[in-house]
Amino acid sequence: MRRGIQIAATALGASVLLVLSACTTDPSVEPADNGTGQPSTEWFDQALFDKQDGERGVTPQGPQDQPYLQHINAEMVDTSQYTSPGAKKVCFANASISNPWRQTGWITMNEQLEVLQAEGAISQMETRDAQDSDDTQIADIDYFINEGDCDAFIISPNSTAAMTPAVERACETGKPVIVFDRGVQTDCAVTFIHPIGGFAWGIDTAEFLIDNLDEGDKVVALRILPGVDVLEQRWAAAEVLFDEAGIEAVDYFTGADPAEIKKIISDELAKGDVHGIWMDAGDGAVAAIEAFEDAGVDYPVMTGEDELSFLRKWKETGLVGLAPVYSNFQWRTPLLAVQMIFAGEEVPKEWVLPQSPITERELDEFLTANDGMPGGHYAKFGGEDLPGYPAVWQQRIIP
Amino acid sequence: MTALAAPARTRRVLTTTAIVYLALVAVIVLGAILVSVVANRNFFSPGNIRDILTGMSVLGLFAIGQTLVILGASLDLSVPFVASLASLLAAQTMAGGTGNIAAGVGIALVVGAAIGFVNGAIVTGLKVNGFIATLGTGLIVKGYLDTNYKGTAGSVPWEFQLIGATGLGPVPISTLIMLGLAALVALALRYTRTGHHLFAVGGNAEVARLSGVRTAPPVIAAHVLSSVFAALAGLLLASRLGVGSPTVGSQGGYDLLSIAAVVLGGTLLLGGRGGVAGTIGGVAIFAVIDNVMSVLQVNPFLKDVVRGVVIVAAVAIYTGRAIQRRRPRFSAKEELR
Amino acid sequence: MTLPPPRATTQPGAGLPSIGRRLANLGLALVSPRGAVFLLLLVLLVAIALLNPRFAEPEQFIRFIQRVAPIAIVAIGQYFVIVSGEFDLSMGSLITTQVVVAGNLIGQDDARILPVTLLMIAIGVIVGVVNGLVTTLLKVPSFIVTLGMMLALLGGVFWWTGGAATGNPSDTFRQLGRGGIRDLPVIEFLPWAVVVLAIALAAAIWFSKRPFGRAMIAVGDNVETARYAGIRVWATKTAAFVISSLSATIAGVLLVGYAGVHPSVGRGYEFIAITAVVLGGVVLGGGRGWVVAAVAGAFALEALFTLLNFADIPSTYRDAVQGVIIIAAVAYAAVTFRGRRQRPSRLAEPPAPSTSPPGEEPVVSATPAGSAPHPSGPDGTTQQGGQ
Amino acid sequence: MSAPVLVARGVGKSFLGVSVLRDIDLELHPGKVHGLVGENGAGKSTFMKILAGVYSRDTGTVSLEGREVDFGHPVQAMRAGLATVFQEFNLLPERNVAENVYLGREPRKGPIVDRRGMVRATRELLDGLGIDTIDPLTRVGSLTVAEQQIVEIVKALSFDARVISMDEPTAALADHEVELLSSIIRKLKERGVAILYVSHRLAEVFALCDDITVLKDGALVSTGPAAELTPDELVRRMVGRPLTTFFPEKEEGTALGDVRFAVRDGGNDYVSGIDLEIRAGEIVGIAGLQGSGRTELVEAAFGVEPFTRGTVEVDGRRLRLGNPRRAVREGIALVTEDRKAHGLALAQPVLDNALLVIRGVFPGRTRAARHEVPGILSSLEVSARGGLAQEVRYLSGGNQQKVVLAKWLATRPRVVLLDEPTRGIDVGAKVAVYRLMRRLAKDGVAQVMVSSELPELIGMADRILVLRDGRIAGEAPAGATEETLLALAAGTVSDGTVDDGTVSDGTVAEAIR
Repeated sequence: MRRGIQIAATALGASVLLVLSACTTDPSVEPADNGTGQPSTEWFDQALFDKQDGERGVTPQGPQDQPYLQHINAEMVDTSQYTSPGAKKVCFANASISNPWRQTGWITMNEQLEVLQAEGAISQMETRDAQDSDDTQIADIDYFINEGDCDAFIISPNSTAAMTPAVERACETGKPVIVFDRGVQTDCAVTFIHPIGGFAWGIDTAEFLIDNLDEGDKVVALRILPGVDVLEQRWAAAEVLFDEAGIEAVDYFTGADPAEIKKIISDELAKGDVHGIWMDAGDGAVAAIEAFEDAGVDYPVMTGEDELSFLRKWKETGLVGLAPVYSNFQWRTPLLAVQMIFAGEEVPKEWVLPQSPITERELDEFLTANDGMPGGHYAKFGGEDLPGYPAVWQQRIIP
Repeated sequence: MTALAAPARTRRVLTTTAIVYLALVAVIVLGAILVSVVANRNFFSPGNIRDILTGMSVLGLFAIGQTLVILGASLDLSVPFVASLASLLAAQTMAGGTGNIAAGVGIALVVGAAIGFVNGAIVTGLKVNGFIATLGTGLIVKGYLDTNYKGTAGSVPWEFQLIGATGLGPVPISTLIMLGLAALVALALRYTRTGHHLFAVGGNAEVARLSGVRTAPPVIAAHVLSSVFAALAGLLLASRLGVGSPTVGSQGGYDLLSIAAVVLGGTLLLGGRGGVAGTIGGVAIFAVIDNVMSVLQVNPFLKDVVRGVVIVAAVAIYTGRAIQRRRPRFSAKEELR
Repeated sequence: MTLPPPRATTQPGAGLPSIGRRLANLGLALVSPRGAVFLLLLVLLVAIALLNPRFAEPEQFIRFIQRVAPIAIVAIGQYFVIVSGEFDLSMGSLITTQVVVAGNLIGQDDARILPVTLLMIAIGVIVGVVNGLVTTLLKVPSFIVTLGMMLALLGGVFWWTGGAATGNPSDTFRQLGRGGIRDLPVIEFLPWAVVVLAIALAAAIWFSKRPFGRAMIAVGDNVETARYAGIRVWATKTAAFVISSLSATIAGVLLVGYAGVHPSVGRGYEFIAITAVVLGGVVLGGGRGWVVAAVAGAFALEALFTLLNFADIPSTYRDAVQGVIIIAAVAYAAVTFRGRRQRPSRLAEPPAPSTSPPGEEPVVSATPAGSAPHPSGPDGTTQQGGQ
Repeated sequence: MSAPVLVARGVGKSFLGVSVLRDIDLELHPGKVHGLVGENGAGKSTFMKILAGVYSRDTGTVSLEGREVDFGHPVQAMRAGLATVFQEFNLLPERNVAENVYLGREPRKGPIVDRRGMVRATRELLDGLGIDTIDPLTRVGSLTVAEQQIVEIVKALSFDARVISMDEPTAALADHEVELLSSIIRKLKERGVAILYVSHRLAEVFALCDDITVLKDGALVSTGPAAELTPDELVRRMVGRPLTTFFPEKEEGTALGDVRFAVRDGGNDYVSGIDLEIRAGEIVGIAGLQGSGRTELVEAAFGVEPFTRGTVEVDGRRLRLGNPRRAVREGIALVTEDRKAHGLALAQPVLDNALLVIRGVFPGRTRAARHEVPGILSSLEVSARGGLAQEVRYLSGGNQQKVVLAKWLATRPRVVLLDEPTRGIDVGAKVAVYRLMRRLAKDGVAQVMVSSELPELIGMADRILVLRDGRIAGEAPAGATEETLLALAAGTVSDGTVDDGTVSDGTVAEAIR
């Protein structure tokens, strides 16, 4: 207990001393210029919906066989101010590698890094992993700003609104900032890399189900968890379309747990017929299909993801399906963008990568291409030309 | 005239808290060496110190409250959800307006206190084990959050964000606030009746009762404070995030981590012994280890392995020692030693 | 003091309850915390059947049992740990570990089923032994030990596999969780999982009646007494942890069959298991509880979730309902039992009545034992207060 | 005589229709010690608890300083100036002396607890009792039992109590500590405090008390000046039968056999130089002051805190008894001093407790033991309302002790170590324990009996070893006097075997002081 007083005294003394010393308010924290972070409890956004709907039909520009360098409706920005020779140090603030999609991308990114290191474009990449925590990622970004000795920042935000101030602080350093996957509410980054988006996913999948089902049919929507924008937008679009088409859709949160998924489907089948399954992410798709098998009823029309376990089950069962894609190859693009930026090449301000679902017609092609990959691998990972292919992905070697 | 043999009780024994801080020093020294040798960085650079202290502030706030409930022989598993709720309520109330800061903070703290009161009432009134009671209320709050919030909401004004982003030299304001509150709580435990009674109830509720202590109020107070501290942590998180978030509390795994930090700080999980000073030491140990692992870019999965091993190993070292210390009680035994 | 003992039963040596008493006990049992869970389960099942009559069909119902089997088995394991006075928070992580191990090491090669199964059992035993020995020999609270194990196991298995398993193991291996005996009368289909659950429950009942099982409960009630009685406390508690880890292993095998491989399989099972056990009236802190009730708790919990699904209640409410139920169940038990069991030496028990004076015949007397404070002879045990 | 400070008239109490206290009248006067004696279960504790506010009385009145009072809680009574020192300590081991003394009413300056004042006041109270060895800042857990007792008394004094009642304050104290307590009580008398003193130690009662009230079966037998009573008369009023019936004679056919259990030069951290031989059929008594190593000796023999030096032999075989399990396997049983802490699993039924050792150590014998246990229990006259299924926590102390005995009998032990086997149990149960010991002796069991009650040792043991400071200070034969044993225990005569059982009076007086 005596220590309590000591601590108190020390804390008091220390604070007085510190007050006397210079106050070091972080200069980059500034009054927000507009009302950042408007309440976003409603995910449907007609403008964004229309934009992404349009982007689906656009033929992307860029090298034909390198989807990770293609872009859609890009407004190019000049990066000559960053032109600088030599190998650069990149600091990567990653949200997490806590799901198979991120793990696959993370492996790809590291292979891309090796290539660029070999080319002399990048000296090293220092990574801090926030383990799904906003607070940790903010601290990570601040650490990079203060201690990282970084030439460029790559940030894969854990959440949109929360990461905005920290990304702005990184921009303040004058070094190029690249944001990818989830976005932030600022355009200070040199480029924001992402596939078309959640609404496009929702439109692709919902339209597929609507086409293959009749009015009044029932669709069970399996969702991982609430509150993640890229996932919420997928459902927001699909829900609207189902509504319009008169499809009865019920949604559940599953935590991606296949046991949970199986129970939900079993209960739904016990209640009545289920004609379609819609998923906001492919993991657990196999369990959903197996629930139909176990109940001894016909396979549903189904949308999953380009996750291999789903593709294989799809092939095996021959059900009517679609594998929407949230392009995993986007994990290559940020490092390539770094190279381009320091070379002074112009890059898209908003780098919209192509995002096209795998249809039944393409199924065999992707299955063959990804033969030997684990179930949690993503077919459109786009790393076939990287040095570690295929062993690194097959063995899932995580740095 | 006293025939009592005066046992040699005057020998100095290291207090538990001293051990915790010795361990902290050891971790810092080891970490500093690792950081400079392996990563070629300066562990004591302002940016790194700031990173460590920032890591301490949030967990520290949670752990201060957790210390109180554990001293009272209870637990609080609801803190992450209370923090999330507080961040949302504050951010929505403030809605970016400077004038609403007080209201936002007030609402968050009042709601936090109310949840804490419910926890305390369930534990003391319905005699439900603290583990179960707070697991239950935590789930209820989580259900509310999941049902009513579909993502981050609200926004806090710039002035409020300064709390999370400003520092005096390398020391973040938030850390100073946390340490200040820790000192306040330490003083409260020592200099208020409720503090004394909390130790008594946690140590032996029946003895406390027979001594005229009403056993419920200290436990309720501890739960209220625990939830208030969780709400404070939520406010700090809102300040750092700029928005409220329904998942920000659970993201950090603060429920189990804060309990681990408290036990690491030498507080008895069964209650009645310990204090805030040790807890801060425990929190600091975690923060330093996390920082070192991040600087060394340890695989995030491996980080969890290290955390798990450290928690168990540290507590094992500490408990092994505590058992040794308690044995000699009778003069006859000691004289023979 | 001469208490004129009104002798209800005067048969010498009558140590067994009479038939009438047994009947009375049965009546009381349904409202006791131990019996309440069965009542709750019944109510929930009836409610589900009302919402969805198909549920009551034997075939559907057996499917329901199949689905609950993993949770029920985990609850059995958690029961033994809790009744011996400890916690096991590492069960969920261990399930995930086993699921991933099965997926990665068995793959599609049936020849590897046996060795990998043995490996999984070995992993289970090792985890249980480590939990048990660190808890008993190093005196670290099991809450902390198993929390550390939870982090280390999950981190370790992800580190090893890169976060995702190769894929589902072979269908042969998955039969246990997914398949069953077909073409039976009435139920048509008897899932293996149901058989496994039945065996596990029978084994658990058998074990808890065995000397070792009774010793385990005694250890949970009072460690010191058990030690002075020559019981190896470390071995007994370690055995409880091993049982728990093995039950997690079995649950993992069933789940990998039922659901397949995914890193999220098993997540949160430790808290679900604790909830189930507590719903079954088992007291945290040890020494009290019935394994069948713990299993009934698992069924009640799962029935509750099923009811929510059938009632079209948004799945986000599920947590909240679980929260309310768990508090209510324990509050009910606590109000009924009243005695707080965590620290036997500090029990505020009412002073017990004196026995009849010397010269009286031995009786199973009807003195109001313990039901009210009674004057007692000095119970001169000096208590130095606490531990 | 001054006006009484406390007057009880016609106090009665019944539980569930069973009258346990009837029509008790009693007066306490300032500066006087009032002894309250009676057999266990006579109603002493109930009466004290009524005064203290633990129980409410059904009939009668209690007035304190002329005003009628009715306390609903011990603290109310304390605030009114009536403090009670209960048998079981109400102290927190993790808190310091001052914090314990002022628990529940910490002095404050404004909202702040005045720690300095609290410590000062505690020190003053201790000084007032002439205690300078206890620091108010010491953690209570590190104090000896006697020191904790003093802290309890200081706590009572801190209420500025005019009446202090003490429930067997010396039960756990060694004799020199009892003397210290007596001096404290005399100091309290000088201050004009009225003391109600409950004790089983009649010598103490005569030495300290000015008045004595005798209760029997919940009724008042007599109340009056101590000087009007002789010890014999007092005992007669208490028990209503001669003292000799307490200790049953040896059963016919009891004979000493070979050495069954032997320790040679045994020692560990707590005891040293222990040489001990027990023959089959023999009862060896162990006497000694509290803290002299009595409990430590039997715990060492049982492997709880095993001997680290010397050798142990059972039936002539040299063994290493490293833990209780080993000891149990060798046929050794230990009936512990604190049955709730070490002897029983309170939430388990009678049957499970009785089978505990069998199940834990000899699981193969469970089935057989299961059949024997009801017989053992009934031969011990265990009374439990719920029969074998009754949880033992609801049994009386005597019945609980019998369950402990049954637990060991079921193992058919060859060596039985009994540590304070009759502590806190009623007369009937005591006699049952004695009879059992005689029967075991006849069956050739070697027994060790540790007791603080010298008459019990003298009445039961074949010979008595006296421990002092962890060593055997001497041995006395069956017929030794209490004085002899005391002298050995207190170290006022040189170590060795006392043959004639007599020591000069001067030495004894010295010993007692």
